[in-house]
Amino acid sequence: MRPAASYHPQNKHEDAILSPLRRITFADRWLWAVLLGVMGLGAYAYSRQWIFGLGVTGLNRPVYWGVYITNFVFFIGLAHSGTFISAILRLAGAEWRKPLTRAAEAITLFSLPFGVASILIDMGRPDRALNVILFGRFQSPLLWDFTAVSLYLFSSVVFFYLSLLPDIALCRDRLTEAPLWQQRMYDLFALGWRGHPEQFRRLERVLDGMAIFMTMLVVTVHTVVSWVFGMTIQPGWHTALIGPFFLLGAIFSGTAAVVIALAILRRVYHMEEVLTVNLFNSLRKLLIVFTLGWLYMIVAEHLTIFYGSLPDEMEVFWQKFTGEYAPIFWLMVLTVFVLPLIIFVFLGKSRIGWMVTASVLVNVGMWLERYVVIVPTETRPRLVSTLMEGIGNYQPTWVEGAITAALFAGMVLLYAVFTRLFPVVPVWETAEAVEAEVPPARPRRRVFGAGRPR
Amino acid sequence: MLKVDPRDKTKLIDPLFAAPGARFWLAALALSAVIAWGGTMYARQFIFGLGETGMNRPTYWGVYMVNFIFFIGISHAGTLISAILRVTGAEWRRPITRVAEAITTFALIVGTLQIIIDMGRPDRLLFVILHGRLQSPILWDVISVTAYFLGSITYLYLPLIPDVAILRDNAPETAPGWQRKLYTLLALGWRGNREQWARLEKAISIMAVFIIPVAVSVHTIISWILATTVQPGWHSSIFGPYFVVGAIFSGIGALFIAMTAVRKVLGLEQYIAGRQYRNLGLLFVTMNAIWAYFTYAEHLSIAAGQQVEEFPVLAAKLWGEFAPGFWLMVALMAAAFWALAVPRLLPAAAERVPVFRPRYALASAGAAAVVLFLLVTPQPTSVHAALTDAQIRTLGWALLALFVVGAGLGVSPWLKARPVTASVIAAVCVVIGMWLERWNIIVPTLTHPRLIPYSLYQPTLTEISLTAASLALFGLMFLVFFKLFPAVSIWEVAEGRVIEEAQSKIVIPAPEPSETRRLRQRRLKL
Amino acid sequence: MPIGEWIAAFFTSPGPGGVVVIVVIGLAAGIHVWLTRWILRGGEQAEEEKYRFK
Amino acid sequence: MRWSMVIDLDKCVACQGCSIACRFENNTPVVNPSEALKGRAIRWNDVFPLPINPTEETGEYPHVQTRYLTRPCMHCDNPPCVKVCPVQATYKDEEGLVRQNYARCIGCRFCTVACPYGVRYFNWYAPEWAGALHATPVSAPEYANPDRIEGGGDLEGPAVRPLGVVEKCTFCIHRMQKARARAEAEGRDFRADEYVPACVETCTGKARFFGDLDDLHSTVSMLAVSPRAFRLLEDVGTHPKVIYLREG
Repeated sequence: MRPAASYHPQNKHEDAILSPLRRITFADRWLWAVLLGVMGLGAYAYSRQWIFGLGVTGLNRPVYWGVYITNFVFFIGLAHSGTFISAILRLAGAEWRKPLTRAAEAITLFSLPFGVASILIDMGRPDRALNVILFGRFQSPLLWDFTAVSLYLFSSVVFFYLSLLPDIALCRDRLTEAPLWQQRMYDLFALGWRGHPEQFRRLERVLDGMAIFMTMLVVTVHTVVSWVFGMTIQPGWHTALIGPFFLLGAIFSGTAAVVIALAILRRVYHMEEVLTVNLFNSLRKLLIVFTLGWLYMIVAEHLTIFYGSLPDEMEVFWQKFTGEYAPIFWLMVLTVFVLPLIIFVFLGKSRIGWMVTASVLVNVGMWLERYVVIVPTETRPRLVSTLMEGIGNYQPTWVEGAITAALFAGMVLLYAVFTRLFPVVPVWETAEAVEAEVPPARPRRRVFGAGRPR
Repeated sequence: MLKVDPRDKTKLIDPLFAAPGARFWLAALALSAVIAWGGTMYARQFIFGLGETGMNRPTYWGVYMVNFIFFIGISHAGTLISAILRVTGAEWRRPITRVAEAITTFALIVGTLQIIIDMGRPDRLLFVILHGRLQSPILWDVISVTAYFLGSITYLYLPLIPDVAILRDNAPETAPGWQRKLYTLLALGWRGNREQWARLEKAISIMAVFIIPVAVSVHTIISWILATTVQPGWHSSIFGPYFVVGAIFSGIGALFIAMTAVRKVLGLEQYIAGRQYRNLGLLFVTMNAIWAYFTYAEHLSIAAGQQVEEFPVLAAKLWGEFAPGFWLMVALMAAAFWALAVPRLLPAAAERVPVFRPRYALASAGAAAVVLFLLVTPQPTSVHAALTDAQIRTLGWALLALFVVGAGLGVSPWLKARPVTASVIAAVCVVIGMWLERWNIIVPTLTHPRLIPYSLYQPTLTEISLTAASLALFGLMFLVFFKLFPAVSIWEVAEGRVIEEAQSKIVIPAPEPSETRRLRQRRLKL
Repeated sequence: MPIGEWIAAFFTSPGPGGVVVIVVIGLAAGIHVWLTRWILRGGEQAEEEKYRFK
Repeated sequence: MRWSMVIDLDKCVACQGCSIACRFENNTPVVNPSEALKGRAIRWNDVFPLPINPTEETGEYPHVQTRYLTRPCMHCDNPPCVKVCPVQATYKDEEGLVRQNYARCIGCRFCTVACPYGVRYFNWYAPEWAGALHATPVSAPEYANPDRIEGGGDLEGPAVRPLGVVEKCTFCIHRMQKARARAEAEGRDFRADEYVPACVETCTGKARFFGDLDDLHSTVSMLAVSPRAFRLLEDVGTHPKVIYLREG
């Protein structure tokens, strides 16, 4: 039998956090409808691809991988936002993370499925997807991907759910006016959570333990994703740096995505005093570091290639720097490094609008970066003649565009619906956060009797 | 007149003015002897040329280059510990910043020395300035190392100023005059009024932010000296971050050793306490993991590519003539990880399990040694015949691994009881391991060139004694420096005390029951 | 020790990777379920004590 | 046996006969011109000019110098495609042939991006035979090569490929199996010189040789040690079993 009263930590922002759950506005329904429409278009495009084959895409020989694989890498990268914010920062003991953990983890949760979907969409024979289980060769990096990503998806669901548990119980007890099915859902998912201090203690311990595990998973997952390229011997792909490089880019884009999501939530749900500007400033510091780190990585990568200047490598190198992909490449540099750095360092401080702008730029740029890593290598193969008109270049078709749009729409839709059903700021975690007394500004004046001139 | 906490005065200030004891002179003498011996060997090398060393064609770089990278790597301790921890505002850094910054400066001096030792014509050192080509990574290196050196000297000196002023003001009457003069000189007339404190703080924070990118650039560029060539095994884009991570890693190791030495010799147990070891140990384990990740990525990409020039280098490391060094490196790193990670995870009740007893550790260690001996040494024919069988050999290696793990488990509680010893063991393992890592990166590639017959490289007495002399010089600088200056930053520690007592007022309320209706009632209501 | 052949064999030999996948995921699932139940059991005895006499 | 092919570039006249013969032997689908312009044409046995992507000057008229290369699958000893296949749809058999199982391929196209020689082709649409050659998709025209290598859930060789799978040169493995069957029927051992792929059979300049590398007296073994012998992209560590003889 479940005990009578269930405990809930005191949180002065509780009503502000729960208010979005109490009503679903007209605008919401419109948003959902539009997103569903976009997804429908994508579904139509995919049905055509299923029937007629991958020929309906712009893919060709030798550019066998294009937008789909780019989406795959990008979504998986985006997914690292949540794990980074909540797991790695939890390990690092950064208290400021607490209000934004759930918003970040939700990004993880809702972008991972679309990363997996991108792979399925990219398959020429999706009907044979089961072969991976039946005849899987664990020597193939694709199998490493399969394992790591599915494990990651699974564990992040659990991680997310566990940290959500006390708040579901809160909803169960507070939202008495919610429709019946919703209350039933809360009651079901709360698993009879009573909020006993012992439960909280155990929850914290489990979350700490899982944080370590999730951190390892983040590293593994994105390294393995990058090794799909790194384990081949293709010029531009076969580089040992690709793992850390992808990893950094992933966390980078993920953190930027968190900034965007937070800003929107803050504006739409009026959570100004919950999601304070200081949060954005802390994220800003992180993002500055990531921007510099990204520059470091990309310089290390290309300087090594350029200085060694092996002919095969240089073909790809020049494709990026001066060739057909120069516009995308330099646009990428602009949107990932130059503009964000300027904005974050000089304009961004406690100005959310600027930070969101920069974050959008970063995410666009990171998508372009994946694209620029994947495609130019394929357009300059060692032994495929690219002399003939049209060979060795790649124009995505509307099908790829529509499917990509649908993926993003689906992610946004899930996110929007989630924010209306569950508190998007963890009530129980923020409840713990208590403003620390600011240490005296210049304590040493009290230590040494200073200031007395000789 | 700057006041100072009496605890600090007795522990930190008074020893500096006491006359150096016999131990000091003995150590100084021994170190100087080694240095003198190295000096003579270098004199020979200077006169007769680099032929004195074991370097040959195509092994044009040897121990000196390894030492260079190694010492520069060590030098990252100071920056990373004090600068990064300053920037992130980690309070526990305060007692060890001084030691860390000293390591940085001295390691940089010794490391730069290695380059000059390695030069065929050290007399033409200035040509680097006169005819320097900016296209050459060596020039980048010269620039960044110089910048780093100047930066770290400043960074060592700035926090030293208030301490020197404190020494100047608190010198006992018996203090020798030259020492007073020295402090008065170095204190630059520091009076410690608000404005000075504020400016010093600003200067230190600026230096901290400025020196981090320099430090990163230094080791990246050192790695690019190798990576910008097209030599198999060197031409890898991961080298930059890989070297930086390794540098920080070995830096923390060196810091462990140095701070423990200072702690033991000067008896600073209540300054450099368990907290420092615990947090630094966490940092250490993290770096260990990252280092392993990079190593794995580097070698896997070569193994998977299996390109005809690259693979022989990897083969030489994995099971060729460099295998002992390589696997020793791996073993040392694993041991370091074990020594710091496993005891933390060990529950207190573990001692009751017989496996976790030192004597089992000794037993299995002995067994492991025997198995290893059987596996690596030529055997009488009967055993040999058995060992030629691949299965038997594999079994042997499996047994070896088993015994090693057993030894590790057995020794864990012992380490758990002695965190400082465990840290030092791990640190020694890592410092040796990182030297070996640099060796494994530089030499195998050089001995497996594309178009020159594979060759061998044996360091000669000259190289070995010069390496020893470099280490001795490193130690001597420490000895002298910490005889003259406080090993713990007095004012920073004092400041830390105030901040801690200010922060100790934070309270976190436990969850309290909030008014909710009975859940069963709600069931009825629905 | 023929590590080289092992590497080559590893990268070119057939193998049922699906088994590994299923095992890994299954293991994770078990662990997670167990953890969740462990959390929820937290403080059960105390609760029982508290409500026995009510 | 280790099947191997030797191509003497001195004798090759770049007539592309090998390509045509291969196409008809293996029922390679024809793609319509617009698709071909996208680079989706399927030529198991490709003929293209060297250098692939001319970076240096190939000569002023009248001193233009053009070189051609014909390229079947290299059937590498260390095949990058086999390494990366997630489902063992492509594999190296005991005779060193890199084979492709259409029935299992999931169309992830990892092998196509991993192969440095570009010998692997993907069925972007269901194969069809355009114009006069037209037949209903997926079923071959009546005059198509009826040889099949099927059974055990495998689908190989000239069998008509389904939509969305990868295909490649097989050294006409179906011919080898027929030769084997014949030898078995006549109750004698199968000899390596009992079969050659279609491209070798048709080669105008008799520039192609086929045989067993294990047999030290076979033509390929002797040509393999010729001072003119070289292999494509030797430095990428794939160890091809197709050996070229340098011109001049």
